[in-house]
Amino acid sequence: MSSAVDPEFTVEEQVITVLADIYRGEVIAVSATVCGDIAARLAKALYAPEIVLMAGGSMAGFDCAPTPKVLNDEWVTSPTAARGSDWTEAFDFISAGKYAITMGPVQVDRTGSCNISVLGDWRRPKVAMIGSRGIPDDMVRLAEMTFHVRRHSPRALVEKVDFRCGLGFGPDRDRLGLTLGVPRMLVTDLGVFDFDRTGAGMSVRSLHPGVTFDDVQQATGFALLPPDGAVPTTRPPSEEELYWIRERLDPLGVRRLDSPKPPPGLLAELAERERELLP
Amino acid sequence: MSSAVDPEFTVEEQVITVLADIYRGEVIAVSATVCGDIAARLAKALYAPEIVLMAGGSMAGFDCAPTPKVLNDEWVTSPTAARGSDWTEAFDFISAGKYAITMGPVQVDRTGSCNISVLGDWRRPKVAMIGSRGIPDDMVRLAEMTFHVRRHSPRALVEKVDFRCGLGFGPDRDRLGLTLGVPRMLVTDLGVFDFDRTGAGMSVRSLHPGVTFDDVQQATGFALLPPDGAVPTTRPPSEEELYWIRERLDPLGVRRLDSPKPPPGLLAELAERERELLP
Amino acid sequence: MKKVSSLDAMVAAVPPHGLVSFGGGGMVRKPMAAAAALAARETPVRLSVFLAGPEVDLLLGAGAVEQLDYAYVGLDALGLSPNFRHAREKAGLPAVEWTEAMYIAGVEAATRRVPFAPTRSGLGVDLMELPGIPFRRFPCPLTGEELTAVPAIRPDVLFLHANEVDTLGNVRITGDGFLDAQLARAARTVYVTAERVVDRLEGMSERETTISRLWVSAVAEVPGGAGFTALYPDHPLDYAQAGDYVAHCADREWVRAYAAKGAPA
Amino acid sequence: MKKVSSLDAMVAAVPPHGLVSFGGGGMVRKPMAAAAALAARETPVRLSVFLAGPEVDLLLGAGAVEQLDYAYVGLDALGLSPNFRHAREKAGLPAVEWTEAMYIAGVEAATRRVPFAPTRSGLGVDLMELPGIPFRRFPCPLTGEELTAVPAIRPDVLFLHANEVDTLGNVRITGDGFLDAQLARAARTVYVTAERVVDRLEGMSERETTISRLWVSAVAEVPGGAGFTALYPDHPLDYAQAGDYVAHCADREWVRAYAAKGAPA
Repeated sequence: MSSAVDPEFTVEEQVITVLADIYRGEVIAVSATVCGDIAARLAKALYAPEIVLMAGGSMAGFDCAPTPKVLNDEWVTSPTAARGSDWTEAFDFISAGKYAITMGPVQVDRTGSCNISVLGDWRRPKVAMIGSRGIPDDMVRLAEMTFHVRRHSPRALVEKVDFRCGLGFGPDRDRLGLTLGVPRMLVTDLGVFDFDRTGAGMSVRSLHPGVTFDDVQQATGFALLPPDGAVPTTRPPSEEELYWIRERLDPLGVRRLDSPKPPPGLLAELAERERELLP
Repeated sequence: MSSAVDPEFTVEEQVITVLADIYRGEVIAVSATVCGDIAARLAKALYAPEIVLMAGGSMAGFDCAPTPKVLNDEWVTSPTAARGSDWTEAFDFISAGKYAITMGPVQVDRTGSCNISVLGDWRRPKVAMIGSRGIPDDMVRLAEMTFHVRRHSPRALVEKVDFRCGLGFGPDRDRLGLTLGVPRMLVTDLGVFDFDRTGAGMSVRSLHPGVTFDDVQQATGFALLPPDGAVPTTRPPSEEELYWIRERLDPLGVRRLDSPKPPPGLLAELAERERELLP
Repeated sequence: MKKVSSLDAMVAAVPPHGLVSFGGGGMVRKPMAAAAALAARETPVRLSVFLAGPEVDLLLGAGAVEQLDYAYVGLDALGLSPNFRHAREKAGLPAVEWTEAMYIAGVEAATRRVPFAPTRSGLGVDLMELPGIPFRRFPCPLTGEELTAVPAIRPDVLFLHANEVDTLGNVRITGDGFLDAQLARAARTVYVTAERVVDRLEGMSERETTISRLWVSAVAEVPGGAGFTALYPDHPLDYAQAGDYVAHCADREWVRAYAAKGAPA
Repeated sequence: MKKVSSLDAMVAAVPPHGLVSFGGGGMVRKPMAAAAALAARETPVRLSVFLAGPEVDLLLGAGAVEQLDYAYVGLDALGLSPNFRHAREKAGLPAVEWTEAMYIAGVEAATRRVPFAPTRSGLGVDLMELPGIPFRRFPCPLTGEELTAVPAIRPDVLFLHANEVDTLGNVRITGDGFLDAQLARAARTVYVTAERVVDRLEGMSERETTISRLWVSAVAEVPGGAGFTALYPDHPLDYAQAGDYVAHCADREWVRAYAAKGAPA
């Protein structure tokens, strides 16, 4: 490891180290966000070598090495795969609780319900997004789900989601007797959050360096649960983590796509730069 | 082709040529009997190149060339396979009606019902055989089923099967509205037979050379439907067919296992002799 | 039995108002040439697509879709699907939102030729609360547990784009197979465009998907048939062309001209 | 996570009266060493086996089976299973006869973690008329069509024999995979004996089956672990040894001595 690692870090790097910490045991680590994807690679490299990575979500490239992140992961990562799999087996893995998933919801509410389907009324939405995808499936199958919201704002952290793709804590969950698919935690650009298991609300687990409770409350569309004493600061990335993120796992800086304000033209820049890495 | 083919033929060779005639179109040709297996190879070689063969039933060796028959087919045939498949896909093929199957029932009755499961009462059988296997599945999925009984006798051709693995024609079928899985024909060492579509009984389609109607009636455990005029003789194998069977598809004579009276020690002899053919 | 045909013949055989599906997923291995040819025909069809991407956006933009079932619609890193947004937000497109597991179960029900499949999905989420959905909660006939019944998904026509096919119709897909192999077993007619038509597929690895000729109706050599979407290992996603598509696809005249040209290789 | 263990440790961990299953089919790739070790333990278990062969005959012959579910029991070209015959004809072994498609559907229900699967099988045949069967006719909750519900098959322990495994538990089966890959997803515990334990599996072809380490509990190197059954391409069926087994297996003392020796390589 180089001793010249710059200890200053971006919020994406902070988020990656938080998310790298969640993996234990022989699970498939997947994420809907770039930071979550890099976090899984970091976990495999440093903390949880037993986890399974996929080549950018490709079921053909199943059980891969933690290679550098690019936009077209299959080209770089698939050659390290242990075997091929398919989408039928993917959902058998989910049914068996063998996934650990970091989602990137557009809305999360105070109970931990989440939404990636529509803004407004589903029947004539204000914004038709991508559909519920696998969240309802994950929700009744996996023990826990993790959320990563790139930009903490009152539009993302809402009193009540417009459409429930995943169900948080509260009377609805209790009535159904649903014990699986509970929100494990939420990571944003401001901090790390927990959901009360009765559905009473969201509390702050830690704040990223320089962020205050008031900052977060202002950026949240509902009242946060009052902190129980002083709110800790999120552990900053270690030098080793920063080295791995910057030099080994994301040398192109694909993680900047998850910046609260990505620089314009970044996707085109990354597509151009990664050509050197593709075979 | 050699011009020195001996035009004398065995009953197994007769049965093979009858069974080779049933394949049309892009179907998977499989058989529970050795003669049926060789017949599928003969059909692919001469009449129906579009059919799919498997390496002795191996789903890994799917869509093979018509290689010589041995006991351990995988060793000889698998290397010619176009791809691998599995047992889940096998039953999707069956569900889609893409198999043509020749069964080897222990009992067939006058309606075309068949049995490979038990003799006697299922709960405490006189003989526990192999179970119904896939016959009930084939019966509700495939258009037709073909039967090959190695030794025509009153114990094989019975008034009523002890246990219905497949359902023949008659009121039970009509009541269920079952239109699939009908008995296409029965081939035995004596002749080729049809089942009346109302369940009224079995008729003779043709008799193998030298066999009389009375011979067959004596060997059958129920009254045959009276013949409609003179009963034709089964078409004997052509020289080309005999050449292919003897020289190309079954040089070891594995077909003798389907003889009405197989020579003692044949299995051991074949196992010994095929060693030369295995890689 | 040789199955080599042409994309024109395939598209001409799609029944008006028929249920059409596409292989691939999101921005990966989408049969863009087939979708363009279908869009150029301007005869409306119904669509049922597992992970819909620009092929569905294109057909929506051409006004050729009268109903859409999906488990996802989007352009991955390039954002939401502009024509899906317009169709849902402004034009009242009839649509059914499936979960991924429910969609897979529906396809597998079709491959087994049973009318439905039981799943545990759907509990506690809003897509089960929408009017007119084809899903129903029911008690397990053996244990009494409440489950969700999803109907079989049996497309009239499925279009796939593959790396390689042989003249008999065997298909080789390198990289993620998505639901292509299962959809091929479920659909009534399967049309495959491919980069290459060869005499015999050779040397497949466990990380490739093959589809038996028994499931395939016809194949056509259409190099570049995945358009700007990624086709491993032939070409990565072309972000420049994809960005150009996104910038213009809200313009119906542009979409029609784009479809009429065929998918750019 | 290294998963290398021993056959002794595996067999010791099988719960008494637990539901045990075996991979392979008929006279092909049967985990004979595992079956012999389990038979030598003489603790009764329940069995559920897709295509049962000499491994089940051996356990029946040792008196170690208290219940048997099967879609087939037999020794293929070597005829009926002598100890299955005895158990069914003389000893009143509790048994359930499945069809092959119903058995596959039951295993797949378990892999999806749903309590049952719908099939079309069972219509008009006698195995649906037996007392105490776990199958039931029911109306499709969507269309009303009559279907057959089969229960999920979820073995406590599955034994497989494979050509090769790696130390992490990835499994490579060359030749017919039978239902092994599906059973591995359905079972609670999966034990794999293999000809070879290697550091890394390499260069698989489409005609091989691999099973992910995520489904595997432990692996053990047991060369010859398929006994006299066929293991492609390592060795064909040994007809001489198989014939010897058939000639003696009705003798319980002989069976016990045979099991105590372990499967002959």
